[in-house]
Amino acid sequence: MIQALYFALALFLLLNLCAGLWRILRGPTTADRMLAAQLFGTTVVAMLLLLAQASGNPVLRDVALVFALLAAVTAVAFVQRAWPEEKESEHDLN
Amino acid sequence: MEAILANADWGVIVILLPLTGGIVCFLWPAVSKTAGLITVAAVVLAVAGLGRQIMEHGAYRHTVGGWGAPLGIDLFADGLSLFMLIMTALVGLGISCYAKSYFNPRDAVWFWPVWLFLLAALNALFLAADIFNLYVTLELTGLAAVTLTALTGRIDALSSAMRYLLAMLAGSLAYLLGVALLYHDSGSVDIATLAQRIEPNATVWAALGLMSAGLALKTALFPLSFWLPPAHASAPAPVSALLSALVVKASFYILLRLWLELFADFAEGVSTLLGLLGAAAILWGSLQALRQTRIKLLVAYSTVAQIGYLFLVYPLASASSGLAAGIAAYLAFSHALAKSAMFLAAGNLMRFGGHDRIADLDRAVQRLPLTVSAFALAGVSIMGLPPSGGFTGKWLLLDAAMSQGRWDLAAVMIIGGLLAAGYIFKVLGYAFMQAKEPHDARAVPAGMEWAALLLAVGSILLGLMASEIFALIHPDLVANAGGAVERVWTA
Amino acid sequence: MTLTDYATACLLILGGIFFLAGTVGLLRFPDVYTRLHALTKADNVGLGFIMAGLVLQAESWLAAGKLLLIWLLVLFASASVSYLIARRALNKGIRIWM
Amino acid sequence: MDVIVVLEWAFDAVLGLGLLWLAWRTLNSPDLFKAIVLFISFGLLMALAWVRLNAPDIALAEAAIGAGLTGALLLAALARLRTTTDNTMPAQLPAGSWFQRGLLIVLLSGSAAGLGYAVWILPSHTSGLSMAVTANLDVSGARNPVTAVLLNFRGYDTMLEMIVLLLAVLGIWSLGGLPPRPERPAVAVLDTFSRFLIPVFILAAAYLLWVGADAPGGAFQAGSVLGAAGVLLLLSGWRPGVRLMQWPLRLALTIGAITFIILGVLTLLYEQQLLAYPVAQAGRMIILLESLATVSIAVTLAILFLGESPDPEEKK
Repeated sequence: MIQALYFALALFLLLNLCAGLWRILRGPTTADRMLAAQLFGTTVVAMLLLLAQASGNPVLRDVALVFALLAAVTAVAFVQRAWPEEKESEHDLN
Repeated sequence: MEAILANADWGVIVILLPLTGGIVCFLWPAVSKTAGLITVAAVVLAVAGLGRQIMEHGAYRHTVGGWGAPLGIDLFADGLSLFMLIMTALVGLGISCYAKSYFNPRDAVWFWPVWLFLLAALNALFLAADIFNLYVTLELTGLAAVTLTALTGRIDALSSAMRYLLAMLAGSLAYLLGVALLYHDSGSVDIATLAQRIEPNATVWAALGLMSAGLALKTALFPLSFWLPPAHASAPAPVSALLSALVVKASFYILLRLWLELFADFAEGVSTLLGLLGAAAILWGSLQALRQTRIKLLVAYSTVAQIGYLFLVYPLASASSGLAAGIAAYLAFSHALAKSAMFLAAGNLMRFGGHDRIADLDRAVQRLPLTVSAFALAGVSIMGLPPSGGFTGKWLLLDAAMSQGRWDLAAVMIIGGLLAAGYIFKVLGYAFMQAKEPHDARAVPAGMEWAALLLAVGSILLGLMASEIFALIHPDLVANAGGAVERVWTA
Repeated sequence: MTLTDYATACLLILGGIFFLAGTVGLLRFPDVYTRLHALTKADNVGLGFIMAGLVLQAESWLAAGKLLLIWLLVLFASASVSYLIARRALNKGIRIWM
Repeated sequence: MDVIVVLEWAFDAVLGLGLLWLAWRTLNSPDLFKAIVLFISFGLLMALAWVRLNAPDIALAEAAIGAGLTGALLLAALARLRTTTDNTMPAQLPAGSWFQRGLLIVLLSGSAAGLGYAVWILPSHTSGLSMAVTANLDVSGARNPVTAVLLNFRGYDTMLEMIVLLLAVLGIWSLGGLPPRPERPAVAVLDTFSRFLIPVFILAAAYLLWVGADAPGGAFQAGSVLGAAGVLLLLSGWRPGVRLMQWPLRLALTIGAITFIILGVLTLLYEQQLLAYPVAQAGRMIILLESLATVSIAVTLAILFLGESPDPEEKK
């Protein structure tokens, strides 16, 4: 029974993630899109931990660990490099 | 000493030597020119050693890691692979001698390591007997070629290198998908094992289509040749020569190999298609070449046309597949020599006048006689006039076409030859004329002129050694090809 | 199902609810700062509950420790990154919703 | 039990459709930043897909490279594009005539259908070479079949792949690189963040390398985690000294390939076979190769992120 719960929750999180995609498409600022990607990272970590438990494959926890580490690097790269210091164009400032 | 030389594992050495040389050039940029030249010369010797072994003991096989196919990777060389290795080593040596004087120190630092890695990749490719290993070498070849194209860092070079990169990646990925399908279908990536297990079904057909399309894209078969002219025209002259002479031949070799070993028996329709595209390439490429006003673009479009000739062997292969492969390899070699000589000569003309506009060649024949001779001699082979390698190869092809009643293909070949004569005489004509506005000229190092001339002379000499070469490509073929070659000379 | 299983189920469902809240917040809140707030709820609390639920089922101390480590890493990273994003957004003059 | 089957099926269906949709939107987005974020999300879902396909090794690699480092690399590339070009977004691709579009659609859907059919009729279970791999695992020196294939059975391919990585660096350097961007000063939080995280990254890389001998992990995954540590260092404002950028850097970039070549020559001399490890030494040789390859991969990835030629005078 608890197995079914793992899968159900993983599916629920996946649907959550798909709903969050709307924010990436919509924006409006670059930061909003990046935030959505951050949320996806955490969601996938949670899904991997659930699947690790459900399938009894502890290796997936390593995958989750790597995700947790590298999501942070991507976010820092965004803030330090890809987000221009100057003011963004008008539609970004709503 | 003699025993050591006879027993040395030359096939592995041919791969490891340029790899080591490339890393040395990368670690010590100061010595890269010397180390590069020495490495290329050593590769020529190693290929000679491998050639001697193959002539004495037959095909070469090395089981990497001692596992043996299909679990491990085998290296394999027969006459065909050896012939491609010889082509790469000799043309590579000529181009290296040219590159020694061509590059300024800043570019030379990058040219030598990348060129040596390219050489290693090509050698590894011709020695591969495993479709996944072929993918790895193909990827390495493509990446090195793209890097060399972008070497000057100019905007046009960068944008054509980008287009080239995307075409290369698309080609490799299509090929890789084919490899995956074949592996899943037959459970092996070793060509010999696959040849025993392969049976025509939808999966194999899909793999055949993907691999052929990917390799045709990489070989720049019309109409997938859109990437070639800008890339070859904007690269530095020695690089254009390498790309046109060797890199496109690598993917062509894989296609030929796959056809010989795996697909020939059941893919006759595809053979016809490849032949049709080849014929279209001859006509379209030649016409485009005729329209160009710049030498390098003209030579690049001529490459598109000459690649077409290589693909004509597929529809003619069904009757005598071994012989057709020999003709294709022979044509590839003569094209490699002639086309590298042409690109190098074009590089000399550019160095000399600072431009490559055909109309402003301005009596180049008086001022750069060696270079113009090189261009003319190479042109003889491209047009297919006797006694050049181009003549023998195209004659054999024509012979095969007529004996099979393929008059259409024969007509295309003859028209292609006439068009080639047109664009080559166009260049030569302007080389004799005086331009309206004379401009100052810069000196061209003698080494660069001689390198171009030697390669061009090689393309003529190849025609005189046809029988020996056919004996090398496939010992069994001598009986077949011998008669044809003799007919060439009595005709 | 044992008592531990019930506890796990409760914790997991709680975690799922927080993830849902985070997503809804990300979609519905009006500006970067408020969305940041929603995001960290999913990161910290949502993953925290799911992690807690799974720790109860872990087969060894080592596995439990690894789960805890992953959660702490995400917690630390999301706190720092949120701070960096909010600070940069302020510097850029992105207005705060009132 | 049935509930689980249905749930798994639903999960896979959502995952597959999500992947297709993301791929399409990524290709189709005129806004490059949006495309990058979509690509990162694609990498996340792709890793999940590998998990579902029971390929944790690839999931691990996808997590490290596909979703993690590639995102950072693309963001850095975008930032450079912005400094060198004006800020306008690239125009839409030329649409082409209706006839061209129609032809393209017919051609693509035709090939897609053919390919789909070819995959459909594939035998669902072929053992491929896995039997042979399992049979020889004991003498390969590694207990994880993937590691055994990568470093022993097909170590020659891996040797060539190390050269591919090196060529990527050569390609970027040969262009002279772009002038370094004015770096933003690192804030205190970022400083603390990297100070704390970099040791964790190094530990994680060491763990992945060590676990690679008998479970998914190994040089590529460890190298990319270590490379990510380098990227983090670069992002917090650290720059390697000029001396370090000369031959020590070049040696670090090539050490993996050099080790392969030296081992290749030695095995050729003593075993008459390229990269044929003596059974007793195989384990040690694999560890050696993996550790040094990790160094090369990590340095390569960090250098790709830095994106500058080592010699500032060489700029064109």
